Amino acid sequence: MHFSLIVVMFLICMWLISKNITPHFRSLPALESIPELVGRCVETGRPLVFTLGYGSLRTAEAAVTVAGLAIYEEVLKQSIDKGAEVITIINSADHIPLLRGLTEEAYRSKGKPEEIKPENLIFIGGGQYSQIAATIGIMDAKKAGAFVYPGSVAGADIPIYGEHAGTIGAMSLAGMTNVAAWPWIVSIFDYSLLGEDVLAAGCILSKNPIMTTTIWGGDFYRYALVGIILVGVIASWMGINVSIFFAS
Amino acid sequence: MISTDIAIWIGALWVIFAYSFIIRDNPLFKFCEATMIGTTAGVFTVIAFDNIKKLALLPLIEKQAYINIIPLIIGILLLAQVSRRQFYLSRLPIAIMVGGGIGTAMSRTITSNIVIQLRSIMVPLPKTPFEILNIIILIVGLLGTLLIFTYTRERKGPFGWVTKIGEYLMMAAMGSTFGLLITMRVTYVITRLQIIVFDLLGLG
Amino acid sequence: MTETKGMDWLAFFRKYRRQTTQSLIIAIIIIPLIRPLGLPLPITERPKAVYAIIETLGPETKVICSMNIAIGLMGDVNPGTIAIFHHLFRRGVKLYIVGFNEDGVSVILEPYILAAAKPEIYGYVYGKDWCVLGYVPGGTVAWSTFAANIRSAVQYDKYGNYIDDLPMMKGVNSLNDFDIILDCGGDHTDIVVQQWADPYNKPYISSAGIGGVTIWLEPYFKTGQLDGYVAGVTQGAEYEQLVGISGRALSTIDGVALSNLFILTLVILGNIMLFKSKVR
Amino acid sequence: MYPIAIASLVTIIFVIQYFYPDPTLSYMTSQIGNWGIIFAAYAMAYGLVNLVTRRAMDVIKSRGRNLYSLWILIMAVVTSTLGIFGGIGQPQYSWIYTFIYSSLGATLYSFSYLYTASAGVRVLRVKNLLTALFLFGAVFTLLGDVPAIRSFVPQFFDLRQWITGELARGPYIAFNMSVGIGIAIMGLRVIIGAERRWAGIED
Repeated sequence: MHFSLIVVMFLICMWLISKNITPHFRSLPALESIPELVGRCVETGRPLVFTLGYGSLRTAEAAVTVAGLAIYEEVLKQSIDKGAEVITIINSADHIPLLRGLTEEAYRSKGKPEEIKPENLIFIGGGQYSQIAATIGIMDAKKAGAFVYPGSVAGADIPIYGEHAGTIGAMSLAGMTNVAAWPWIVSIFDYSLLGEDVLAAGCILSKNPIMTTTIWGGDFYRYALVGIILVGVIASWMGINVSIFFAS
Repeated sequence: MISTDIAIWIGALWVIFAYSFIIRDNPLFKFCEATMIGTTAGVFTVIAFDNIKKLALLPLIEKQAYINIIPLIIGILLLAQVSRRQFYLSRLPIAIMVGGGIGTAMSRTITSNIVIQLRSIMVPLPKTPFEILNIIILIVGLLGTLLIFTYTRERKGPFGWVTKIGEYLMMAAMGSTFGLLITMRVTYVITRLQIIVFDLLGLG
Repeated sequence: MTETKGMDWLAFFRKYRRQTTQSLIIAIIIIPLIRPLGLPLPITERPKAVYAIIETLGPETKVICSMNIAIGLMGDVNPGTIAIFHHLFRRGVKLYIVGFNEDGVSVILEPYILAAAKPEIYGYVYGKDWCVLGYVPGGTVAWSTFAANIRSAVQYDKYGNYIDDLPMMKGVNSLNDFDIILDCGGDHTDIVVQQWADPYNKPYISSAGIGGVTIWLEPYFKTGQLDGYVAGVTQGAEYEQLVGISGRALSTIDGVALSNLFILTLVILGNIMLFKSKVR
Repeated sequence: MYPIAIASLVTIIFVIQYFYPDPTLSYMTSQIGNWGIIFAAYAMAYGLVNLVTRRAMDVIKSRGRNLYSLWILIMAVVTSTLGIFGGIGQPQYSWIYTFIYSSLGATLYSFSYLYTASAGVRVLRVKNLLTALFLFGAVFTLLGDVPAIRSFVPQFFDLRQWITGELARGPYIAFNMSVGIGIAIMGLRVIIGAERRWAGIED
């Protein structure tokens, strides 16, 4: 039963990919705010601080970390174009090769490999305690103009970053899949990407038709779920036992 | 009675040093920051060495588990990041980690995030009007919020109305979590201040 | 004159909002620590349920306690846990403590829990009436291994004694040999239910943080898979009252109450000012 | 291209093992899980070297005046040396772990409340209907959690229970489902090899 849910999703996506139609996306304010964030940094001459959090790639946090890379790439490319400085706080040792690879690739593709500053990729040891100390410390010392944090978080420390960015006048953007962090990023951060938003961001930014179509597949899947919910709820209200379909 | 226990003094000093950041950034907080970064790097490295020892080296030596040679060798490729030309080699261990991480996330998510949630709402119609109202609020909130995350459709017409209701209920739900967590987190600060008031100064 | 002075204060607060709020909060929390206010505290249903369950236990009962408190949650979970320990020691039960996270047994248990609820005071002897089986690494798998065969997961206790040398371990081989499960920490109720409580059909009580109520505790309590819980420092203080000890929770909840009221006051003032400026 | 194929293969193994447990597959997944821990350990070793060299360069460049970098360097080297050569039970290492790492960590963690409080004052304002509802949820939960108020007006506690237990339930189930869909689709993208940024390949 559970596995068939994945297979159905796979088939929907494959069918849509074979149709070769590029879907139209509604606007996501947080993604459209990236030029504003970068522009603000350029205007004020302050750096943009970026972090992916402390989710290790070998755990389930890999999903949001991989998704955060798309936002990193976008932020970095726009910053290179407009001339803003990006300071990247790395807080899990396995992010080092990913972020370094992407940074070098981005500078090279923009034809400015000489502008790479290795000292702007700061490794701070790992774990949430050092992330708290180092992030607010670096934001304060470098007078950050914007703070971007798509990645994993335990949930308790997220208000610190948003509120600190707010008090030093930096604009902030966060994207998390951890449901416990959502109330904070919705209220405290200037722009937020909730759960599926951050996972889909990479596809919306991408020009690859396969990537964009998978998001379309996800929407079809969502409509199917809405159907299942309506039918299942009404059936169980009428006294039919539908829970056997959802046994674990 | 002021305590003479050095452990309590250290705990209290950390509180004073770190909380000085409330007024402004200063060398005392910078000291905390540097201590934390350095110690964390040390602690995580020690845990890493312990993991290699327990998972790979000890079984290899004691139980002749020769398969453990493979990860020990592939892992060395991660050190290829030092060189720009051999950088691509470090992608192999990363690929295995990403595959494992995404595979774990993907397989569990169907059961825990979708099927169990579906099961929890398929209940018989309750008896009292208040409970019926509650379950209607539940279904409306669920469908409205679920449809907010649709990407390929503009929020217009009846669809827009449903997502609008979902958005309102979503904000109320998040507000309640906000309030709940404010209450919970005050205890973090209270326990820290108890170190100074109770343990160090012996008041209260 | 007073009018302009008032405006100055407002401007100061706007400019240094973070600094003033945070300093005032700390001041407000310290006052009840030094001088407890003794605000009234009605006892709610959930702690009463746990109290009733522990009241039925006797000297022959074997309690398996999984100690998984995270360092960040100490303030919230510890008071309730300490009160429950007092109650367990008072009933004279046999207590087996084991940990499945890195900090629970190694960092928190002795300096914080057992220093406040001392087993010796109740005449407990280590190895005969209580023991610490130490930290079992390995996540979910460790829970099921431990439940199926304790000796395959643990050979030595926390202090390096061979567990077969402990008199109380005689005849204790799997989770079937215990009478009740107590979980301290409470952010993995699903694992305890799936690996311990349901398969071995044992009563299960929990001491947890308040953040877990909506996600981890209440759903399982409603289905009866969790028999009772004490969540957060407020319910911890209620439990202290039930047991009749004066721990730290009572002075803590005064701080919770005052700081909540302070934030509410600021929120109301902020909204009034916003409304006024809109009207103008 | 090879990292993408490998990641896809590993993902497929994990998914199939989860739904159709089989001794061979479960042996493979448990081995790969262990490998991940070992790789992460290697990455951490590289991270320590990276941190130490970067900080040492800072110290040398500033001719010893960058005391913060020097202190990070000392703490990192001392902690890791004690722990690696003495083991996790080494007395000085466990002293550092308990009285520096845990104690300072818990203190820094408590900043979360201080910032929550000052942020609450800023964000709990009625600007439109959405923020009004947010404020409604937050204020009544806060009120219900003050025991003194609860003993005078028990209805506040009932209202808090209703908001957190009933009103918030629907949206939270939807949040979980939506994250579930997002992660499953992300997994599909890794399986079909469309998600390539982590491998440094542009699309």
